[in-house]
Amino acid sequence: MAEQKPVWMEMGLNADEYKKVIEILGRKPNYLETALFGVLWSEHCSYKNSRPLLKKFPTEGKYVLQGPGENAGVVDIGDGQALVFKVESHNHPSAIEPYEGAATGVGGVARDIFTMGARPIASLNSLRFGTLDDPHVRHLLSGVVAGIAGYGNRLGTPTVGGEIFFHSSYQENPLVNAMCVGLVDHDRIVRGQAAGPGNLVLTAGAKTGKDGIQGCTFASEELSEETEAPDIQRGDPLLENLLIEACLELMENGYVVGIQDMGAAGFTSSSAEMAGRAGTGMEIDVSLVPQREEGMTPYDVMLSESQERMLLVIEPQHEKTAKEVFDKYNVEMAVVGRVTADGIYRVREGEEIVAEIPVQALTESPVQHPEQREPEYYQRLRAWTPDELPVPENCDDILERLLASPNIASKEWVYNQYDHMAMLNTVVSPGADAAVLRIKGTGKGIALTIDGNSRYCYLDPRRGGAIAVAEAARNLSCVGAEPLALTDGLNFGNPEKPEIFWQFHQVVEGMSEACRKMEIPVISGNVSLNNESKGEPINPTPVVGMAGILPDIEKYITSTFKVPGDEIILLGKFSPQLGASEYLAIVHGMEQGAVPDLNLDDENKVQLCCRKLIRDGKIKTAHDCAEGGLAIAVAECCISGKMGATLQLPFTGREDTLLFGEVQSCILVACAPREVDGVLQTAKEMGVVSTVLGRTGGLHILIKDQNEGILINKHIEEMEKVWRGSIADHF
Amino acid sequence: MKFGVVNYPGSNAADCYYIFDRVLGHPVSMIMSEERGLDGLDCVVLPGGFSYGDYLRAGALAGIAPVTEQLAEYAEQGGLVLGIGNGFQVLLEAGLLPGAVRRNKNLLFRCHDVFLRVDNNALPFTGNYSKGEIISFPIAHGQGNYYIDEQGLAQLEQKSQIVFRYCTAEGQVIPAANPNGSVGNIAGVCSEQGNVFGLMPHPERCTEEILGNTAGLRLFLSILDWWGIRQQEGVVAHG
Amino acid sequence: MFEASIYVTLKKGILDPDGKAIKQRISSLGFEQVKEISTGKYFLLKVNSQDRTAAEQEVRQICDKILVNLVLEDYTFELREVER
Amino acid sequence: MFEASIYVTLKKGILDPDGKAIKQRISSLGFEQVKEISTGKYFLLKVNSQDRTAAEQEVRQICDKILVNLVLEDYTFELREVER
Ligand SMILES: Nc1ncnc2c1ncn2[C@@H]1O[C@H](COP(=O)(O)OP(=O)(O)O)[C@@H](O)[C@H]1O
Ligand SMILES: [Mg+2]
Repeated sequence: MAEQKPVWMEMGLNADEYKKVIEILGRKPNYLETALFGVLWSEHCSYKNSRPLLKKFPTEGKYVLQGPGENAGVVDIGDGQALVFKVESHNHPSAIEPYEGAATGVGGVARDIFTMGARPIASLNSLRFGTLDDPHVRHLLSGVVAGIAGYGNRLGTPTVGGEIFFHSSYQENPLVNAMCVGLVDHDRIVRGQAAGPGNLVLTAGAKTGKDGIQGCTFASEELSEETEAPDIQRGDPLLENLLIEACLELMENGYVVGIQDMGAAGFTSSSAEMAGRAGTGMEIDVSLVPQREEGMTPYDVMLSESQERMLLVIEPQHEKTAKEVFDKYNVEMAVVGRVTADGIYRVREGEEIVAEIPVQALTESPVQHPEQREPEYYQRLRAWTPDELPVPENCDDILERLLASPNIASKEWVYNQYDHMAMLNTVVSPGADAAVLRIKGTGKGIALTIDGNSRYCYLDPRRGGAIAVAEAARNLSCVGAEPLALTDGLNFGNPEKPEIFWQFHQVVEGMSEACRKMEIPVISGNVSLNNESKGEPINPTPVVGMAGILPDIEKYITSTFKVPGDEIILLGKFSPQLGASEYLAIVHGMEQGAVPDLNLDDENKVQLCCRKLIRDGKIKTAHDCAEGGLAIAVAECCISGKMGATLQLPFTGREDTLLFGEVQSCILVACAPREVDGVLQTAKEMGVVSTVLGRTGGLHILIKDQNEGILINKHIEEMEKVWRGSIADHF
Repeated sequence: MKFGVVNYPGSNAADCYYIFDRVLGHPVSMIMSEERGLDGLDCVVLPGGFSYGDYLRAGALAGIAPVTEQLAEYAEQGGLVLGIGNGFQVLLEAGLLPGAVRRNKNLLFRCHDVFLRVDNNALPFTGNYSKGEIISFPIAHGQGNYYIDEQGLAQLEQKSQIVFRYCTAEGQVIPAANPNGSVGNIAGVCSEQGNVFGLMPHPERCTEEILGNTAGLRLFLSILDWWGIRQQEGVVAHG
Repeated sequence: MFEASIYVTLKKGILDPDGKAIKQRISSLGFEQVKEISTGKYFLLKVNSQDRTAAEQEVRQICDKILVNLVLEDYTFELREVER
Repeated sequence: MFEASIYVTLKKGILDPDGKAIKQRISSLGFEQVKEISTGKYFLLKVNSQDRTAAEQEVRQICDKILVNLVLEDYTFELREVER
């Protein structure tokens, strides 16, 4: 029989940490205190492994009103308005119960937004699954999508964008990263601070149940056969709706000193973090907390992760008003404690003190510096060259196979389940490079996207991380928006493995470099580690959620070809390569080679140029070249516009490389013939290489090489059929 | 003309409110579901969304809210009632319109544009469309699969209570154009008197150029035009 | 105190999209012996009443008014006396 | 032929938002006597089998694999022999 583990180990502390706890307290912690340290010092709550890395991100900039450290970041969009946004992962819960796991992820990140005083106006999500031939993966996908829809649609917030990528490394470990964006006036921003000793601490929303106890310690552990499923939490979107209205009403009227949702580690983390930020102490009486079940211990109450609960700090004279507002929305509220001046986190059960710890000790966990090592595969895989690779006979077939790859195929089976129109702001719906929303009552708009290529990040984490930032920004530029700031979701395997921590470190370095060069600060984010099953890690998966501004909402464009006879021009230096491409993976079953080069100066220039052309009204279509290369980019413009195109590629090289090789910093645009000279001139002035490729028109996509040899000749309806059906046909 | 938009918990009432207030620039008030606040209104709109989370069944819990009980009297006296999406479901649950909805045939929530054929343009809500005209509105629902028994269907047809049907871009009413499995491709029905109208598609989501479609604006303009004509003719308003 | 178990089923002849999907899954997983499946709802309700007739009436009202959509659904229920 | 009545309920401690919302509305309608309400699912299944044990096993498998989400739900069932 296995030996009984000591309590502190059960609670996720290591021996050093436990020693530190005893040192801090000057005595041994009791059971509850051990648990509080355990959850707050878990990676999930404390970022003990990732904090030193996250410090590398640039977090300041001319638009930033609030960087990382609060419930969500805030960025200025002019007119005294600001956007609030953040990404949150719900990977582990979604692996166990896809519907509720994803649903509560959507609900959780929405709470992070409205706690800042902002009304949520858009949701996005980034999903990773294994391959669709596996029935379990299909079960996960349909459950996750239904959960996002089930909760998000009920919130009345449109889900306007997202991304999905399928890869075997996610077979048992899907990733569900949810992003929420809110709108707030500058003078209405509220923070998660328990300021003002003597102020009241209150809870509002759902009763506290026994669900999800210790979910965050769990989230910081690997999924293994033995992992015992914790009680999964269910969401109540109706209650969340009412909470949003009630809390916003209180905040708009200035009654809230500080507020935070009870996410991971519930009561414990929200209360300790709020006191930590304000430098105060806090006293809580668990017997005052409304409970869903009988016989709950202080431990249960403090660690429960029941959904739809908020912690608020208000001045004592506003208690009655708060009660009235919550009553009006039929939301339960209770005063459970007060802010103190002594810097102590004190938990009572009635008269009895059940835990007493200095706040700072709880919120400032010891940092860890895990070992890192370049993995063996890294040099080997990137040394690959396509010399031995046979050049394909029939590129039409390959185009079709790529269009049918779930990574490239239409995702409408997914996003048609999301209400993407609620609130009447959605100008560009899902399916485009970026979503565009108008801001009512102003002439401006915003663009939103979420992106990340984990194959690139596996093969070259540093460049992959930089590309994630560059691509997200490029997507915004393609609709005409200037990038403002980003939120990141960093998903990796077990950081105690030196190779994993190396990946993590490299990704952060790459992202940071791109952020600096592109002047796009990080204002919030989330880290999800230990995404492994049976010891196999996921591919390193940073995702970047980014918001941009369109000063004039009328001046947006999309990636569809609009009318026959438009000229098609490529902006950017065209140097495609087969390494790390979707083509190599799908057609040749190989994932290797060098990741496409990224020159951030060129990237900046191309994006600036594209935005200028859009602003000046010179181009009607813009689409970036991404997975699947130039041929897929053209095909996508054709299919979505139900319009053919004829192109001649004035380049030399292998046919498959020209058509399907992948490249950074290239944007395909289309304009009226009379604008061509102007477009080329502008590009030249801005230091951007540009190449005229052909014209829109007809019902075929026809691509020729420079000697008039036909590389691709395919009817757009045929392409549309495979492209639209690929994912839907699995269900 | 005074409009009221009913705000059940979980409804997207702000969207309909915005149409009257900002797009049409017309007086409108927000009516809370726990009150009986319909007095003095000329047209009541039940908006889309998820009233009471659509728990139990879509529209079921809203169907027994105090304001909905008053709505029955209001409709009885000839007041205009428009139910959009979830609002339609509420009208069905409250028995103000015949039939019921089930989950969509493919069990999925669906949000996209559809084509509709206007079968009845003689209502206060549809006067600006022509009969047989094909228009496009978006849908966004998981339970829009309209059901009515054969006898009920015959009666709907006979009394011209079917207002919109799902169709192809060319106007064919065929199963392929049916997004949810509704009997007879029915997208919207009205009461025998024609003063209560409910539909699954969302006219309020297509009233502005910037959002790409203005087909829905004409539905709201129809109501205003109908009212204007009635005023000219000196018909006494309800209330 | 009485406890009511309420069973709600679709009326005969009304297409049941959930049931159909479940039947398909059952067949595709090889359970050939399953001939029919219908889906419904199940509610458990506690009614504070001394008197069976009153409790029964209350349950029936609640079903008619809210729990059941009589256009689509039928219901039956059982009532048991229970300790609170 | 056997007929199974299957009752699926939420596990203890799992939130039942539907039950909660129904309860609130029922109370506000004046059904003060209703003290608790929980929601579940109900399935009727016909299994073509001569033998009760085999039928029982089949039903249990179908519940575990398809009808019931064992993370959130519990179930019980009753089996009756019926004419086809
Ligand atoms: N990868 C990251 N990049 C930037 N900021 C981050 C990152 N991960 C977390 N943060 C910031 O750290 C704070 C705590 O985040 P988190 O623990 O995810 O909040 P929650 O308690 O809502 O789960 C937030 O301000 C968040 O924006
Ligand atoms: Mg938070």
